[in-house]
Amino acid sequence: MLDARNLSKAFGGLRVIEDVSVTVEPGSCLGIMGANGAGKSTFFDLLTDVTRADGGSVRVAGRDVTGFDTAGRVRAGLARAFQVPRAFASLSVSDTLYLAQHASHGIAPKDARARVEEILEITGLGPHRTSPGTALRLLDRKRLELAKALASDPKVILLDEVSGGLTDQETAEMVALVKRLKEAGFAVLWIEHIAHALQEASDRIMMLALGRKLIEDRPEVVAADPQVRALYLGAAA
Amino acid sequence: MTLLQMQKLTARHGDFQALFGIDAHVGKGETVALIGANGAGKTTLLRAIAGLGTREAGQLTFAGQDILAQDPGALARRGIAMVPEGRRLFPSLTVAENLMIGGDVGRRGHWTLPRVLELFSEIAPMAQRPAGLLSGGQQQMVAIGRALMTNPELLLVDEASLGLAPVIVDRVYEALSGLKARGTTIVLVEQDIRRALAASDRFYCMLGGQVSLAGASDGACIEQVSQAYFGENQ
Amino acid sequence: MNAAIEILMNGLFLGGLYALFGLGLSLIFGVMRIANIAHGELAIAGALALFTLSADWPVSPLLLMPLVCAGAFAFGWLLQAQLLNRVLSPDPMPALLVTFGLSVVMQNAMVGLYGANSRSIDLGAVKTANLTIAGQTIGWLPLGIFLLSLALFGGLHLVLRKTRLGRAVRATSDDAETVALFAIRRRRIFAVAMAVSAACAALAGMLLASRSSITPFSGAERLLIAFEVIVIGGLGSIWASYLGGIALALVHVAGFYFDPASGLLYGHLLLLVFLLIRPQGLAGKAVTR
Amino acid sequence: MTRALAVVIFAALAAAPALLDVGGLALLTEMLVLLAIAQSWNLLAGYGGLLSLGHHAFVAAGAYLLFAVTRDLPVSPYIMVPLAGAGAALLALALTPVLFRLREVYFAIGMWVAAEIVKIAVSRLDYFGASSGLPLYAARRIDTSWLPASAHWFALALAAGLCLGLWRLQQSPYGLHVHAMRDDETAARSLGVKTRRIKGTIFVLSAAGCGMAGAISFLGTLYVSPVAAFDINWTVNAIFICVIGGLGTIRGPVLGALLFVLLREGLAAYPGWSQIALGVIAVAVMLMAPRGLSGLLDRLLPNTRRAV
Repeated sequence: MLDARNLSKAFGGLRVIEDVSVTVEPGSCLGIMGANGAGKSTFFDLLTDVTRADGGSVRVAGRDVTGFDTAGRVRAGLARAFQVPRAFASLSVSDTLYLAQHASHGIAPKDARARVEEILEITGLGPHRTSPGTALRLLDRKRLELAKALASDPKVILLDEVSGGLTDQETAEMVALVKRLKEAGFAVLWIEHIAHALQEASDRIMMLALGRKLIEDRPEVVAADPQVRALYLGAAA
Repeated sequence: MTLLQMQKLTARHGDFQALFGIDAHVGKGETVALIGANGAGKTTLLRAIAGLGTREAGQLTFAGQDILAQDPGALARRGIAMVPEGRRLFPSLTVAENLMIGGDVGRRGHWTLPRVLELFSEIAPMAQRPAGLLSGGQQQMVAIGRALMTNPELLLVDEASLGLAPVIVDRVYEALSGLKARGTTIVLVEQDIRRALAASDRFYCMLGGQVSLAGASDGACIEQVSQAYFGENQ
Repeated sequence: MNAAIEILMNGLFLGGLYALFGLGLSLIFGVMRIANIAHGELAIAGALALFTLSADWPVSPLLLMPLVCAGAFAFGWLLQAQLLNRVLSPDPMPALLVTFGLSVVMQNAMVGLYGANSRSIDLGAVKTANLTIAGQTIGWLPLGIFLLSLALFGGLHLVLRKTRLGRAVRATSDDAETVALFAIRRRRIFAVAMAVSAACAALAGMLLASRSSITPFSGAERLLIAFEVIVIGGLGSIWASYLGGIALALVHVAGFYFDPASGLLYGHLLLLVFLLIRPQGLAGKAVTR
Repeated sequence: MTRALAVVIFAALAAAPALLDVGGLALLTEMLVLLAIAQSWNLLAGYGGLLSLGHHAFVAAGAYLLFAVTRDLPVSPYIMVPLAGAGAALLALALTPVLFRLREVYFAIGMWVAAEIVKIAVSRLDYFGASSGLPLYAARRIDTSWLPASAHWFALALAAGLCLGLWRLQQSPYGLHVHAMRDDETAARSLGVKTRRIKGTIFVLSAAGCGMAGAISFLGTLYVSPVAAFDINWTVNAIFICVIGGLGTIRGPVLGALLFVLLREGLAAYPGWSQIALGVIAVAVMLMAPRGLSGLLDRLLPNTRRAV
């Protein structure tokens, strides 16, 4: 569903992403781990053309979107939930979701309103439908990020630390949600620090270190990898 | 002797609350580590101590005096220095000039330009080059050196290992332990639990804007810490 | 051949003045990422203030120039401290609109006070005195202005590079948030930058008015010159403004020589060329992204 | 309620030629022209987030097109009014490759420089009457006694059309695109909003509005010259009207235009003072009440906020 090849990016002389390739099938989740500054969010920036890659290609559902801008890639089926929630001050929650429906299709589908209601239901944002997105609590803003991504009717969903700063129960809800997304046939890429959550939800895990792919394998293999343990829990492990 | 004392400290990060009643203290000469997952509030706490961001309520005292309402400049002159996350050097200034900015705060003491360049001998040859051209590790040393140039009583270090290769991180921590040996009080934020525990006397583990576990670093059980870190219920 | 030398020399002399003028704008843009639409009006106000002062005091206007510069310095400081520091935000629009309002107010106030007539500052004998080098007649005034601008650039260069204040200004320009950790008050640095910028504008305005004539409406034209200087030169160092000033002045002088009715047209076109093929300017960082 | 009020006001304004004397009608027409230019500028700055200091170029482009084309071709000047808008839009389109590389302050001044270039070009071309300008040759073909009234109706139609257009935009899904873009451009793009195309469209439409306004305004004066057409005060006044009234709202420029004309007529005996007063008010608004008169109205009548 998503096939990114050899993505690279350097700022000045600093290589932030070096030759990273990933393939994610429909109905599966690729977990992405790495310390702060490893380039995880930048990798998403390159996939979505928020930052233009220096090299490499991106295909979504078999279609080459390398030359597309951010909006074009969204329309091709690539949606993203930002790490730091980005809500619109002058749009209510339901307007935001309606916008996502409208913008991602170029015109609102007939059932757009019903779809917005459905997503409000799924993400538990129903009670906040008329408040501006910027007025929500942190947890609800994170939910809104996810709701925005869903409302783009994507094929591939990029989740950037949507559970950072959440409690156990909220994290468990996130895991359940990611599993439901997989069942619904989405390809999911999930950047997360909470290792056990990632292990539970992912089919494969990729570890990034200093902009390079260190390892990509099944969760249990990655968890057992001494290199990963060393990087993640500390040099003495 | 307690140098820094926090009681029921609350603070906001942007427009949402990030700290919910922090009780913690730092003794003179101690190295204290703040650990916890992303978004747990470590950086907000460190910034609150340095006078950045909005501190809302509670108590924050430094050397016995209330500093809750003071701005970062006043705190720098009182002896609180910070090595910010992402280093935040002044890229168009030379390395020497970056260090001198710290000196310009006006606190006299042990640390002078030659002594800092001696401590971090690997950046001495680059003293006249713009700081923006240095590698990440070299930049981290300049950032620490710049804070030292203010001759601080309390050094706050945010994610010193961020984005650095393990060898470089070793070098940075070696320098920090040298400072500890000189009697500098240090509060450090670190993602790498083992490294944080190895470098500190005591630790506070944060979760959801609160302290979830505190104790001496030496005997800390890694399982217990990682539970507090991730908030697992096992 | 003679024409070429004349154009080159006049361009060089005028360029120093343009550079001084652009410097003011690039300084505040570099330090606080805002532009001062009233930059041109400040120049005109400087010239008109000198006009008034020299009518009252029987000394050479040259001696009164430092006084006007000091006044402009104080005005710039107050402008930043009292008005612009209140609208600082990542959104440049509020500051832009405030300076825009100020420029209209200043222009109309000057028309009210001085009328719409054009006038020029009379420097007496200095204006016509000249010397001859290798068969070329060079006016003392343009030469003096050129040397003065060079000296001012050199002086500012030294202040920025060698003093504690200069270091603080450059650090604030790099990262206005982080400087707070080192007891540097950015609002104060901003006020210094605006004060210096206003003094540069006033000085350039007075010197320009002694070479040619001005009206209270000339501010807009002056602002565009300053803007073109910094786009053509590029941001990044004060010497970029110097290069930009000379390049723009050469084009103006040559344009005027070959096509006297052109006004500032060729300067504007040069700006377009730079925006299209070399947005980073002659020497420096791009102002576009 | 609001709709009924709007219809009544529109009807009263449409009847103005029968009710007012020559001077009164001219003033009203001028106010509507100013409102149209301000609303066009508002579209770009208040909705698109792009501040222009060179919109007088589009005013002039519209005026000159009307005068030059009706001189050479047997076209009615009335038919030329919308075409003049289209011409100004084309000029805007031609400028986008250069201007859209610029951001913020640089776009603002770059637009000004573009206006200067167009001005110098027009005042040097004999086709446009060079520096002395053009009379309305086509005046021979029409009944000039109807000119003030028809200019007024054109101005009314344009100003009302722009207000209605903005209102429709706010009601339509594309209004959501525009608002989202203004709030957070990256986030908007990440939902599939084509921000570049929206900005381009807004820029061109805003130029078209100014072009038509320019054509209408100079239709009434029967004469166009570079000095009058490329007067930067077209832009200056539009900015004051929008800032004082409230950027990014529909009623803001309406209130602003009203205040503008009142202030100017009230201070007519003291030339220059109205500009000074407007400048001071605009600066005070930016410092103390950035949402302008419209924002003040919201505070006084909180329940009307959603209406317009």
